[in-house]
Amino acid sequence: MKTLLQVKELAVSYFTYAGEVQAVRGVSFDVEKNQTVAIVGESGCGKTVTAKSIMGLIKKPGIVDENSQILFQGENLVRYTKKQWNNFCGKECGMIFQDALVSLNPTMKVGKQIIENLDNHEPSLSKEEKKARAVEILKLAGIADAEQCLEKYPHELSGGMRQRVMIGMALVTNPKLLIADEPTTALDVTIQAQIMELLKDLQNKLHMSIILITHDLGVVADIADFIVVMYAGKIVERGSCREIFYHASHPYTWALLKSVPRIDYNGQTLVTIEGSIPDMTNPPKGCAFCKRCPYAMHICKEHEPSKWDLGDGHEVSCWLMDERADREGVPFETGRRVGNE
Amino acid sequence: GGSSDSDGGSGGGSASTESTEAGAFTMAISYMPDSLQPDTASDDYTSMVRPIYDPLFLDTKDGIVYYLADSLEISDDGLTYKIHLNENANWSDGEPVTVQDILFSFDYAGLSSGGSSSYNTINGQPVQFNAVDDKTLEITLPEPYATYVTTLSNRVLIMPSHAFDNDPTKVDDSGYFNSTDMATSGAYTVSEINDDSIVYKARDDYYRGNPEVETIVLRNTGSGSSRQVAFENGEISYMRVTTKEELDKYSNSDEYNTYSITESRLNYLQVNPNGPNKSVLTDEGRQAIFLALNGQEIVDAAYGSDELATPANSLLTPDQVDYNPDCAGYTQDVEKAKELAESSGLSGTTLTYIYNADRANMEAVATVIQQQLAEIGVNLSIEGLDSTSFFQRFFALTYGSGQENTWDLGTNGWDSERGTSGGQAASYLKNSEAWGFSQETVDLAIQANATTDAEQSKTLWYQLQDQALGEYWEYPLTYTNYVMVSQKNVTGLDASPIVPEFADWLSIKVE
Amino acid sequence: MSDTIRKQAELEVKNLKKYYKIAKGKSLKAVDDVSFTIYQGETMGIVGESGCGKTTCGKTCIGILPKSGGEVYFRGKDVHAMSRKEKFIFTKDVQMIFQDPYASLDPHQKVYDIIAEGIQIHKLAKDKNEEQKRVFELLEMVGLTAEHASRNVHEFSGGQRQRIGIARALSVNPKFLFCDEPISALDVSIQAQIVNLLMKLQKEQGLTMLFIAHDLSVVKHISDKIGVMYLGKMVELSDSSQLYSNPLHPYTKALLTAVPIADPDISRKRQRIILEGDVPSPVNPPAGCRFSGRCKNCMEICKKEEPKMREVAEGHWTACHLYDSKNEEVYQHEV
Amino acid sequence: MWKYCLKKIVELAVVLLLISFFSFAVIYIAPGDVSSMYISQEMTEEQKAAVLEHLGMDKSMPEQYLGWLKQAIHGDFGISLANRTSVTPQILSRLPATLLLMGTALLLSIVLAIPLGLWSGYKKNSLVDNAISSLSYIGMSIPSFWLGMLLVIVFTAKLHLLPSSGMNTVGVNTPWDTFIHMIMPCITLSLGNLATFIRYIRSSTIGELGEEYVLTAQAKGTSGAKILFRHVLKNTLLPIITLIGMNLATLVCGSFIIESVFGWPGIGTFAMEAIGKRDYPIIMAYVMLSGFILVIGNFIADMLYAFADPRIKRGIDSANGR
Amino acid sequence: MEDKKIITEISFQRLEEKETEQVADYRHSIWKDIRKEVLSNKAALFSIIFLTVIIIAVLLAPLSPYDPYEIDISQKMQGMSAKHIFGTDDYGRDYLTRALYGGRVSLLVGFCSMFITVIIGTLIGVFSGYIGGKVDMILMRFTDIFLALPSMLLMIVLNAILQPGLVTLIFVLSLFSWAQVARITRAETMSVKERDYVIATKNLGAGSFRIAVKHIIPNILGPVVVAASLGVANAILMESSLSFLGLGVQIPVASWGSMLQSAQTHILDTPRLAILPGVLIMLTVLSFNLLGDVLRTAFEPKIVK
Ligand SMILES: Nc1ncnc2c1ncn2[C@@H]1O[C@H](COP(=O)(O)OP(=O)(O)OP(=O)(O)O)[C@@H](O)[C@H]1O
Ligand SMILES: Nc1ncnc2c1ncn2[C@@H]1O[C@H](COP(=O)(O)OP(=O)(O)OP(=O)(O)O)[C@@H](O)[C@H]1O
Ligand SMILES: [Mg+2]
Ligand SMILES: [Mg+2]
Repeated sequence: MKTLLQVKELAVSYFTYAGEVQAVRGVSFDVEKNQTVAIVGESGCGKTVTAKSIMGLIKKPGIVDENSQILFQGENLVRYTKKQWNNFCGKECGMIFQDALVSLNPTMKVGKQIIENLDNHEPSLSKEEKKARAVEILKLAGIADAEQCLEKYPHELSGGMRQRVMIGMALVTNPKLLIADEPTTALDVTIQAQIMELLKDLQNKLHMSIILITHDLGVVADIADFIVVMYAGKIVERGSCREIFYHASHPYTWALLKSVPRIDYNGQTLVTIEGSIPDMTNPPKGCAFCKRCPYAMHICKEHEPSKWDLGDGHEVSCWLMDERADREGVPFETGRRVGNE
Repeated sequence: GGSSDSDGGSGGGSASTESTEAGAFTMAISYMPDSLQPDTASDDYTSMVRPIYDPLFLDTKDGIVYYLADSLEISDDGLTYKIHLNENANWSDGEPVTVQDILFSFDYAGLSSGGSSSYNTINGQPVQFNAVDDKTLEITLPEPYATYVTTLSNRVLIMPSHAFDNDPTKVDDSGYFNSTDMATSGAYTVSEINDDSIVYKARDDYYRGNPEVETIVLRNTGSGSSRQVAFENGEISYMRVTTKEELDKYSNSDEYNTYSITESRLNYLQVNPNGPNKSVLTDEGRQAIFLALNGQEIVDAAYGSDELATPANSLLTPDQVDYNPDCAGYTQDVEKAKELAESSGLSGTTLTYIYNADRANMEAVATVIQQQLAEIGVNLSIEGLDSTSFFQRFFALTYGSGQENTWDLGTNGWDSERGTSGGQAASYLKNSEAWGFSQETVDLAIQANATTDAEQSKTLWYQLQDQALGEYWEYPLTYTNYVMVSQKNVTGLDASPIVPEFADWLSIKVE
Repeated sequence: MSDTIRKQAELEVKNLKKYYKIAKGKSLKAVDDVSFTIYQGETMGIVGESGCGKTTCGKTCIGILPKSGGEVYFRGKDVHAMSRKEKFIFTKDVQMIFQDPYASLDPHQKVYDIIAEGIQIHKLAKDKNEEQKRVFELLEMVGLTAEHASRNVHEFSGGQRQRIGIARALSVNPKFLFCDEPISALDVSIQAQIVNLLMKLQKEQGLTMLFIAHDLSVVKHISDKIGVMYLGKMVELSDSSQLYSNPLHPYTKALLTAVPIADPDISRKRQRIILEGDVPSPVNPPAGCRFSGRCKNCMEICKKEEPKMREVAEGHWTACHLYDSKNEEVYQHEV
Repeated sequence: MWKYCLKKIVELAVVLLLISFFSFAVIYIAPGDVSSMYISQEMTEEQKAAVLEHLGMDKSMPEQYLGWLKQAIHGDFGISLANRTSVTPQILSRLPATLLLMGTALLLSIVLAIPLGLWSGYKKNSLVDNAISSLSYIGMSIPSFWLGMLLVIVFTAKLHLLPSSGMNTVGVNTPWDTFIHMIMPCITLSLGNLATFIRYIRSSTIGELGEEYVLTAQAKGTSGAKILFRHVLKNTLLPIITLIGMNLATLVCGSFIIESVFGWPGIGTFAMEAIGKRDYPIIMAYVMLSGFILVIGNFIADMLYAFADPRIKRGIDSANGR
Repeated sequence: MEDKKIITEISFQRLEEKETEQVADYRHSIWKDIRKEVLSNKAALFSIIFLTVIIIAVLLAPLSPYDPYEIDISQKMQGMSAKHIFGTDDYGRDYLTRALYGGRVSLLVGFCSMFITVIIGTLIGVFSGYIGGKVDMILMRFTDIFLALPSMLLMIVLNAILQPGLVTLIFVLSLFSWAQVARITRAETMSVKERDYVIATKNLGAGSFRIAVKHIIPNILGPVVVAASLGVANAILMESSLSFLGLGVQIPVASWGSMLQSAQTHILDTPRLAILPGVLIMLTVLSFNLLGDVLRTAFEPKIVK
């Protein structure tokens, strides 16, 4: 079986006193072995919640819908007990977070925090073996003086180092899947480049799958195999890396691609997306992007678009795919795929 | 001992709540004394050191009771006092009690009050001492002074001079009176000084006989209601009762014995001649105040029972030989009081009233007086003060504290000192500056106090009692009783003529 | 250079230094010897990694922070030696837009009060009516409506808040605008709105701008001229097209290749220079060239001597020993 | 680190100095003084002056203060005016009882507060949490002397379970006996602190549980209990050290009232009497002692905290250039 | 498909105009937010109701048919009855009436000393924090000393030394509590004055006064309100302690604390006398504490996205 993880119709809601926040509304995607899947979308669209669901980290008042399925090597994680989760997290799947400083326990030495992962999952190892493993993984993560690093506290490390420690900590048990939630957002471009290189490198060496979460399409351009674009708790488009970058078919993806100035192009005016994301306590009836979409049609307001499969796993949810749609001025990259249904 | 409740339920707990060893007499004290030096400060303190230090003699209404001294002879002119000490009187370390000890104690008193004490000075003139022999002392006064008997009796407690090589300057800071080694002259010796208790043990070489009670425990019981709780819990042998509710409760119960002993104490209301409102506290003004008061009501409201206190009719107490039981006192006349208040300009003013909050029932008295004066349009701003601040204000002139103009009315009490002399009353009536009495009254008081003839003394004092009241400076409020309740197994508490000192420790028994 | 002579210098920064005292006898050299000139109507961008001193530099330039050395002239007047009155007028001419739209608006004020504050302080309106008119005008100018004026700031999203911040800055008709990473706290989809708005306003109002960002693509998009800072030093200064087409300093080169490009083909093919290690602490900067520790072309001299800023090509300045030979005269003179 | 220590010690000395000056000033200004205990109406002016001179009260306030200070530095707080013996030994002899009570109360409140606070925070908004929180709120709001009164009524007067007051039954000098006597004062004294600590630990636990590093630990498969004890506990409890230092004040002041309610033979009751008697040397000594306990408590807490929390320790070291 | 049918009926025309509504359609101020939060909290609701009731009751105390001071020996120590709901005290005065009058004193002391404390503390805190530098250092050392003083003890000493009474009580209580408030407000001021919006205002040419009044004070109001609420609680507790030691208001006026003191003598026979004022103190203090805590959470900065 090549597929490592299948997320099917994942729905997560937070029940706050302001009402039910439907953070994730039916998200489905697959992660193959050794593959890097990027989840892209702007703040609040449900990326982190999706990732947390896979790790069983959704806490009250959040509730994962019972009908959701998260199949890891065929096993449905949604039904897991606490104990099963504890065995799964760290062992099968590691996770790193955006801000490494707050994600590390400030009063515990880095080494102890790394070794804790081994304590949890490989208790049979001796102390020395565990330490050796920690040193080994830190070296792999690009920390030269790994031994000394083990004895340090998080605040004694620089931002890049911390993120390397986080990566080492997640990978020390050789998990099959690594979830990286915006691992470089807090870092500078040069450090970001280092970390992304490192992830690529480690993937080659350790043969794991990666789910990479980011809001910047540029970051994933050279690492992702497959890209999932989320908007307001839903997937609006997904497809292989090339498909998304070169044959994007959803107005939101276009905007994402065009709204950031590119260093290699000159003088284009930026495409803007007016407005802001909808209130998730009361998601719109039709397409969630409708209000901000320059090509919105009446139908978009009323009905959720269904999925159009454009082949090779490229799927789009947009009424523009319908052949009846008013496509005047729509900048499709290739007409071929439109209305392929 | 112990409470009559038996609570076998919880082993450890009940054991500790029981009173101490059987046969022990436990007294509650409200603070731990700094030392057991027989230097007197307060009534509480006096009762604490009483078991271990005997006075020379006590002056009571029924005559003189001898302790360390076995005779006192006063010459007819009232100038020469001859004291003879008991041949057997001895210290607990075996040394005899001698005249040297008396002189030493007087010297120390003089030293600590900056030279002149009431022992060695009378009206500014020195007193002569002459040690006739080891056991006989002759004292020569510069002028006749009846109160000197009292001075020598109740409150002078003799210290062992031999412990200080006869040098009174060594007493302070010697720590002698904080140790169990101190020599005592009373029926007991000090056996333990603990953090919150002191234990006395009976002497077997006491010159007056052997006490029944082997052990006396002084136990600090804290403030407020805790003494009552401790008593009911059987932790202490007796306690004073100050409210009618308590009195009723205990006298109706057959688990306790109650005793009522006259305290020979006068509680009175004083008008301050130097107060901030002295301009309206004219003869008429003071009269208005005194006529507005109702002594019986004060007793009823503040004490609730005649057993605790009775209205006073004179500035002397029934325990004093020269007390006039028929003295008229004051009678309430609200109408007249109102008129006088109006005419004197008193009505509508606010007077500052102070009382000693450390004394039982005084707050209640203040509350009632406040009410009664409100009737004639006089407001009282009442301040309850702790003893020290109270005395600094009330006796501002004596203390030189400069606070004489901080109060208008005040209630205080004095121990009349019983017996033959005018006692405290005399010293008040003699002081016109502090207490307002006229010169005639002052002269009369000096005259009365100098008289050694019983008949003449009575006449003068009867006259003085009426005359003083007629000047409207001091309102005699109450004669209080010291009401005690003890555990059932304790007897003999009332055998002592003076409270709360239990003068005769030999008569107390604990079964 | 006849072009630059005709242009009027709006802001002249000469050897600006700003040290923070962090402990007794210790200082953090946040900005060390930085010089540049911004001409009227021009936008200058400053890029650099976090903590390299961009904000400090900008704030010192507009007098919000006191300087530690050097000079800053705004229209010929020394910014740090103004009288109270001059300073007051200066605050009308020079305004700032902040990085964090959440922290830069007083949560207890209504939008109206925030925007009207500058007008009130500088008495730019004759009466309430005029003030109101002006506030509404400003709101419209930044893409909000008059109806928003009565609302509280916490009802607005980040992008809208940033617009309010811009309106506040514009309320006093400034001539110079210092934008401190005005978009880095915003969502990708919103950033473009703000960038477009700023560019539009600059054109309409003839503003001079100092624009700070750590995102090179944005800076390139918006600026005429770019300075690259590293650890408190300006390492390269040039107009933007030249900087991107022909970066000189090794750091600039690395920085440019590190910028992600949203195009897998280009991104995967291009040669990236991945820098080793992290930015050293500005408290104990390395001796010599501050970049020496991470530089692939590091030479002996780099560790000993601090390179001086020199003009390598016309209008293209850099501080790097690699280019010493091309400018032998200067180099020899210095040694 | 040592530099930091030293700096703190200097600060501490300054604070103590100022406390002493302040209290001296208050007492100096206060109406009514001790001389009245020594001066009587019968004395001549010279005698009065001699007494004043003997007491050192003829000098100006700064002179008196300096004199006092010089002695105080040598541990000599003068002579009690009431009983004319040295103040220092008197205070010292009562100190153990107070320290025993305060120490036990502090210990009791810490020992109880930690598990209760953690539990309550961990089970946020559950029944247990609500119960513990309500109790701690009541504990904070109840006047301690009143609680003491109620306890005495119930446990001594009605149930006859515990002794009403004092520290020992006379003649019984067993630890058990002292323990029995300590129960009520201890409960009363510790309740306020207990409540404060519980509430603090609770909210701190909730806060820490919401921290991202907890999520990281969970992502490593660490179980709930392990997270609580390995990660959260230390971070929650570190600030408690400072809190304890700060709350010493409550203890010192609380012991003052509680000691007199329960007749505990400590310095509280002693000082209370001294206040009644206007025995200023004792009051001064007590103020200084309390101030000293407070300041030292805070100092120790600061130090412990700085040593225990790696973040602060490093911050201090780097500020000192190490 | 059923889906298709509906679709065909609906126009695929572009939407002509976009709704410009960009702002969430709820309008509220922070204060309203806080009100909502406070009112939605059961504990806070209880506190507010209790405090309202007690304050109204205390204000309406003169409506009681009984005189709180009039002694009537015949009515001494009456038990609870319809006539005297909480019975009478040892002078025959209606106890409930006295408790209400006592509440006036306790609350007055609580509120007054809180006001003084908060005003002095805030002024010093804001001044010190805003000016900074040497002034700050000196003021804060001064504050530190007040914090390090054994305050309860000095309160007792001072109260005993000064003429006891309402004014003294308020003065003494305020004297030893302002430092706490000053500390809090200083810290808040320090943080607020470094915030971007203050820098922005400064950069608009605003003077210190304007900044302090328009920006700093409104923004530190939250902690100040919290401190005020806890301050009242603390003052009432302190007052009761001092009154219990006999250092409070003077007779015939009573506060809850001094009522407790008087009740002490009768505690074994008539515990009722000690229960009522004790419970009143406890509930009032509890309410202020609860309110303070709820306000604290309500004022906590919320992430608004
Ligand atoms: N604990 C929570 N309680 C209530 N709502 C929550 C909670 N966590 C997340 N949400 C809501 O769920 C939605 C999705 O949040 P999520 O954190 O997944 O966004 P994201 O895509 O990761 O955004 P970002 O880029 O800011 O990290 C948001 O609307 C958020 O408000
Ligand atoms: N008030 C201050 N006191 C001490 N050091 C400071 C202060 N402000 C900034 N610094 C330090 O000065 C250096 C430069 O800071 P600055 O904020 O100017 O950097 P920046 O380039 O704007 O970074 P960023 O991109 O993170 O905003 C940093 O090392 C920072 O830690
Ligand atoms: Mg996220
Ligand atoms: Mg910055």
